[in-house]
Amino acid sequence: MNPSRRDFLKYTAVGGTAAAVFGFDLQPAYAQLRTLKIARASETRSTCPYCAVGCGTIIYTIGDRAKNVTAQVVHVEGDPDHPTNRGTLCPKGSSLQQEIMNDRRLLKPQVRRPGATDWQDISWDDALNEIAARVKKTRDDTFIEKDAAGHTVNRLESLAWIGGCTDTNEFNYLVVKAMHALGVVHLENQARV
Amino acid sequence: MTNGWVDMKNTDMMLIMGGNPAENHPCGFKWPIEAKRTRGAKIISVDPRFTRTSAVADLFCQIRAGSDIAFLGGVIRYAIENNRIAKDYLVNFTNAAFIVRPGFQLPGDTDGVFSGFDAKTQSYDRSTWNYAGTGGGGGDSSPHPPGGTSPAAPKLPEKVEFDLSLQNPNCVFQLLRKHYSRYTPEMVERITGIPKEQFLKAADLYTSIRKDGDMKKASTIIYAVGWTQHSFGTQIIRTAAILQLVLGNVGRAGGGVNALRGHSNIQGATDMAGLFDSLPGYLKVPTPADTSFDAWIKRITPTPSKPAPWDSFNYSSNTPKFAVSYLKALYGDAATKQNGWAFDYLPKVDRNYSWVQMWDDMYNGTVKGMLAFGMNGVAIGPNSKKNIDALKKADFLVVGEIYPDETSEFWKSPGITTDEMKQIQTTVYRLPCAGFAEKDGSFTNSARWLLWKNTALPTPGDARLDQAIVAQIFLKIRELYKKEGGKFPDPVLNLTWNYSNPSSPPLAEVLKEVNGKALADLEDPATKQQIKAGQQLPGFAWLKDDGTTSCGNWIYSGSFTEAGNQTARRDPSDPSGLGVHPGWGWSWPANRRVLYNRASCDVDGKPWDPSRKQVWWNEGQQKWVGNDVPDFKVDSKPKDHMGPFIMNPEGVGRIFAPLSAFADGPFPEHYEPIESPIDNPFHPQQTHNPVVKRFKTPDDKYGTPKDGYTVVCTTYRLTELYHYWTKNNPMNVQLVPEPFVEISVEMANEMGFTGGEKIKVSSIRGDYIAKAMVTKRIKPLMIDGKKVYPIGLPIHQGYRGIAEDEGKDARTLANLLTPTVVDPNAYTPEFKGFLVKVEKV
Amino acid sequence: MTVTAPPYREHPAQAVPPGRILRYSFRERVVHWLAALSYIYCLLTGLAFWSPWLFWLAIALGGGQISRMLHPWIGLIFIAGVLQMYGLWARQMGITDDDRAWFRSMRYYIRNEDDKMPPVGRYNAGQKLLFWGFFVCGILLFLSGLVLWFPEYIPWSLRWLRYTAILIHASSALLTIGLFLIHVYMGVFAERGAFDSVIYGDVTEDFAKRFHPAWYKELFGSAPRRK
Amino acid sequence: MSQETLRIQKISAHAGAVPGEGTQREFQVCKLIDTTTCIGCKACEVACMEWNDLPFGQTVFDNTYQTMPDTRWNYWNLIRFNEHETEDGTLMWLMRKDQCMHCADPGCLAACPSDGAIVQYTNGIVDFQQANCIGCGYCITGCPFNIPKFNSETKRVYKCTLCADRVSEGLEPACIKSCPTGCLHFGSKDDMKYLAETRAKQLRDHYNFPKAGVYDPPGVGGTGVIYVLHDVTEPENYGGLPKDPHIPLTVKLWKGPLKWLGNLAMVGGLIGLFVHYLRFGPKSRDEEFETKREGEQP
Repeated sequence: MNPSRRDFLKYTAVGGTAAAVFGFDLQPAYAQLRTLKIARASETRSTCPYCAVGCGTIIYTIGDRAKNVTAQVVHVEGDPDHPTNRGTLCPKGSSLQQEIMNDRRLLKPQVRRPGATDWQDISWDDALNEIAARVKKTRDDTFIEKDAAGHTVNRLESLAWIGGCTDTNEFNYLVVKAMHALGVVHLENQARV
Repeated sequence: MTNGWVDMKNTDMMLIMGGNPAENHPCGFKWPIEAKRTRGAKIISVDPRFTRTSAVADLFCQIRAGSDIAFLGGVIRYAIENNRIAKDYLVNFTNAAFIVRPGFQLPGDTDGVFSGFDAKTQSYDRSTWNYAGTGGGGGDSSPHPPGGTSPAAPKLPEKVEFDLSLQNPNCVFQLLRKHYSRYTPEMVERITGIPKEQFLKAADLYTSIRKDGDMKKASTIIYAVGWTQHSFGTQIIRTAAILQLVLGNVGRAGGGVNALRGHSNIQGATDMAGLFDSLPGYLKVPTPADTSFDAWIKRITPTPSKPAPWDSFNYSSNTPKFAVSYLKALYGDAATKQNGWAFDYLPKVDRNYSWVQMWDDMYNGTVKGMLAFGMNGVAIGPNSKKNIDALKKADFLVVGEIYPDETSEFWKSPGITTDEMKQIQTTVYRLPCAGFAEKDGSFTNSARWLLWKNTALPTPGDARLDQAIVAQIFLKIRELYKKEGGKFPDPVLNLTWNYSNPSSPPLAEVLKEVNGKALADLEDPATKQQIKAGQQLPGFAWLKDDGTTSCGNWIYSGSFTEAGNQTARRDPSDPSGLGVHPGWGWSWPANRRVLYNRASCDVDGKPWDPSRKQVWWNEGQQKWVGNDVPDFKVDSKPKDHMGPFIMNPEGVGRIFAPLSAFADGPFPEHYEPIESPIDNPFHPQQTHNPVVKRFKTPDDKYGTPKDGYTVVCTTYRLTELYHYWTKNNPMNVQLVPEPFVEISVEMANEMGFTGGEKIKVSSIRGDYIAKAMVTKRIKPLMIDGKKVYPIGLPIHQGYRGIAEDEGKDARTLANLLTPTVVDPNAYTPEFKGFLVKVEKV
Repeated sequence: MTVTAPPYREHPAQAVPPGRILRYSFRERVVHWLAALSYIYCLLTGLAFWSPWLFWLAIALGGGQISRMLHPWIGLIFIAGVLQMYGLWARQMGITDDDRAWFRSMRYYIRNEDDKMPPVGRYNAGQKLLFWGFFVCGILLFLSGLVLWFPEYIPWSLRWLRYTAILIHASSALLTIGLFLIHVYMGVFAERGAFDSVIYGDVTEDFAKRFHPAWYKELFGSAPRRK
Repeated sequence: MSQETLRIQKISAHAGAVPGEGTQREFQVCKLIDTTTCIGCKACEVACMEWNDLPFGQTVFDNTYQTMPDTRWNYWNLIRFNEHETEDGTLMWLMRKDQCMHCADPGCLAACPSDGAIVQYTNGIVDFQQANCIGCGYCITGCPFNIPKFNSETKRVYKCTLCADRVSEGLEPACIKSCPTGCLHFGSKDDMKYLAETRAKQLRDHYNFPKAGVYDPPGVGGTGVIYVLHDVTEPENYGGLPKDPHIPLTVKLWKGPLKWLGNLAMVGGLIGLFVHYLRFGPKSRDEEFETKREGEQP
């Protein structure tokens, strides 16, 4: 078929109309489309683990705490009721979600054996048994009952505990309790430095 | 902090020095800003560089790191010379009127040391550092006994001589004036590098709140580790305390001396005695010379020492109750009156086991094993190389962490070859722990508020709760001792561990134990209130020294009562409007929010400023009442003249710190940092703190200007990053992608480099490579006639982190540079103000 | 009417039906339609971006995003066409004295009184104006279009480039629209045979004689006889 | 018609009336940024990234505390740091939170050719609706503050939404909530203006900043983000805050006179040609010039 001028114009017009009628929505949405991502998340009140202002935080996690949900954090925000921070957070506190949900987190016990050039995995039981045995051996080998002057000292100088900045009061108490029972005197904490 | 975060909104004037709260405590810094906005308060920022705090300050002085005592001493001098002192406060609430023994000498009178110095042992015989007076009971006022103070050490007199006119040349006030009369503006300029006019502006502005002695206004001093991390750090804080006592600011809303602690719970760790030199609640550790429980108690329980007509509460006289209750909490039925409450179970301490010493002991082979939980000892330093070398010599290291860190990977730190790695015989266990959101428990913030947090989600992967790991290790050890026996198993076997889930103790149960409970039925004879055996105690007033109470930490008694967990309270109301918030969490001691608040009133018990009423004497009720819990004996009539500083045997604030309170002097004196560009202008023959000792391993080196180390370097944090932790957080790494060194434009021009170029900063101990940030915010200083370049570097990078693992970082630790030298009182390392040189890479 | 096919000089390879003259070679026609179709696409999408009242055009042509994505690419095709045309025709598009005379007597052309017009070669002055108009506007559209294509790469300090580009792009497009309308009107409606010539390539001898007498003379060596 | 539709008072490239215009009583919301109490802590930057779940990007140390030179499509909120020395040699470290200003008369919206891609809610928030965005980048040209940023993967433009999702639910924007010092404040435009003027007066009277003032540029009809500056006469010192921002003149010409002239010319041209055809007709009415092919009927 040889198209004539009229045909040419006809086809063009029909094609355009067809495109407009079929397959394309002519009407864009005019509405506020953004929705509140924490609208139904669970809220947990917590305290920021960084500096000693002790800002109150709200940790928003997915799910409504139903049994079949593994909570994961979707957002962290300041607690507006907290008298010190009144909802504010600093750039570290504001990024706490990344601290909680971080692909660099350690997920399994590891051990580096003497002379090894890399980590190897170890079960919790083995790790804890080995550590307990080492602590006991060290204590039995080096415990000092009396000093040169004959005074009772009952101390263990060969084991050190260094505690972190984010240890809770209760954890610190447990540690001090257990370490004092072992006689540990090299007992230090981030608080010193 | 004597006061609190919110309380800062009540201030009229702030001296922010040795701290950079805008950078490091932004959310607490809202309250200084609030004071500016609502009260027209002013901020004076004194810092080695123009910081984020300086950016909103009304006056900035660039000081040389480590010259803070000279500055503050100069301000004390200015206040005294210009009659900007709180005369009534000084006479009645401090020991200004106390007379000091005639044998006492100031460093100005000698060759730069106080009387009693023994150059051979580098220590003081502190017997002349005492009040004149008569009598003298037991009790040592020292907070830190590891010097091994013997029971025969000198005591404070029971009746102290005094002169309320403050004219006696040997009274504390006159000694203070004499001591600081040497701290002239010219001297301040020579030492600090702050031009005289600028210093006078600052001194005038700060003391302007006490113009002509008017007591209405209050000013606060805000500091952080910029003061503590010096070989004379405690004395800097002492100088600040003296200044605040002279100005009558302590105990008042908007006043005080406010330490901003840098971590979420190092206040709690200190309260809980996570440090070798105390027991929970700041009970003093027993020494070998304390041969029995009674001997220990006699030594650590002070008796009053005061002018005869005055009264002193001497609250520390209750020490026996706290000590017995603590031992009952630890050992339960195994602690009996007969065995001195199991006193033998406590390790006895007569030397320094503190942080830097510990690494030295490991380096020298004493320490064989280390448990590090959430503590990155290699990165934290000082002198990271020494810590790495020490770990190479250890038998084992157990690291509990949530991220791979420098300490657990010390054996593959940069510079160690595979062959060398194979030589390292240390076994390292790395245990995955829980993040903050996965644990409950309480933190104690810098304002002494205990705040409970809740568990939001489970631990990821195989990670376990920290308390479960420690409990499981301890129970396994106990099991081994039960089975096999061993050295002195008694404390291990008898330690109380009565938790509903022993292998993962619920932290609420632990807090209950810390709070304390009645072991027998108790009755208060005055009020007839009864507490049944097994019930939680309402507070430390109920503690007994007869074994009928147990309490894990007396200052936390009241935190978990029969009414429930007080640290979880969430009543945000603040009826007084002073930012007290008595119903939010719980504050030690006894839910008091401002310490020494009795000093907010004059001698008659009327508030200095009626618009900021904290506590006051209610004549009708015949007791102290107020918006805060009175930090005082509530029924002590003003006319009895009981001192407001109830924890001191004197009852008053110590301008002069007698006897063994401090190792290095009863008044603060300016000494140079251990690495200093100049000799001490006051006494060139005694440049450094005389009692500071150096370590002696091959890794312990100290640089001098003669060796080419002439640049004064200081380390600090950035607000974008948190210590060695957020380098694992992609958000924060985006904010500060690379390490940098802040350098003045003048220095960069002289050395010929521009911003963004890589440079090498070297101390005698190691090198640090980072990019230069050339800035106008640091300027060269004229120190004692010499041009000195200060530089500063943030500490946050290491060799494990997002940027580090991507190879975007030179992978050097800032603490490779820092020296192993500590403050002789608090044993805090001197991270600030050491010497380096700077080169192009 | 039958005309013997004259000797065909320029394009001996192309067969032309008897009585007809080859006006546009295959290459010329391809280039013309390349430019024309791409121009029409750009015109339609451009009009869509020009006025909210015509934004439906973009939607009809596959949506705003597609239109925005293709507009510059198709624009490149258009520009390629324009450059090709330049190569093909620029030498023939020189403005001569005849052209200037043509412009002066354009009113006769508008009134269809073509016999009062000066002799016209292969292209009349109007067509030359069209050519040069499209060429110049095409270059302007291309340059300003580049800026508009990647506004995110223009640094803030060179933002005047963006400010200028939007004005230039729109103005030159408007000019081409004027030219385009006249061209289409002339080619499709006013000058019967012209549209076919750019499809099939050939015109009748009469067409050549009537509208492009000088061209006819050039081809056949003598001026066409007036009818 | 949903309430959300009614909450829109301006729509980009929209033919005809806007359904929400003048139909709601909502007050205009406003951010107040007091640069004199900003410590440049970047909490707002992080809060923005976290709330909006924006992906992290690469940055490079550039001799400044400033996170990056400019905002990005995935970084809507940037503190600009400037070390500024006053005439008397006093060093000031100026920090300014830079983000969308939510102009009352938004240049981006004026320039946008895509129906519904940029809208202004009745509370004054200017929001990009990426579903309708065609990626032409005209908004980049229209904005006098250099705010909209193009994502070359998605071919869409992004910027601060003033947390429209939060604000529409009655919450404050994420950056406002996070700000530790309270240098950021949020409320009605009237209240924020009052607060800002009060603070500026305090700065002038009590803190020795005689030129302190409020930045609410009239050239763009006022903004939904206003600043308190130490020296309102020199906003350029705060990382290039324009002194008197306007929608670019050429954008105005293009969207104004040129549009009407062009439309007139096009419609006029069409009519003119049609009339010409009616009046004069084709140059030749017979079919002689038209091609007749074999098989076709003449």
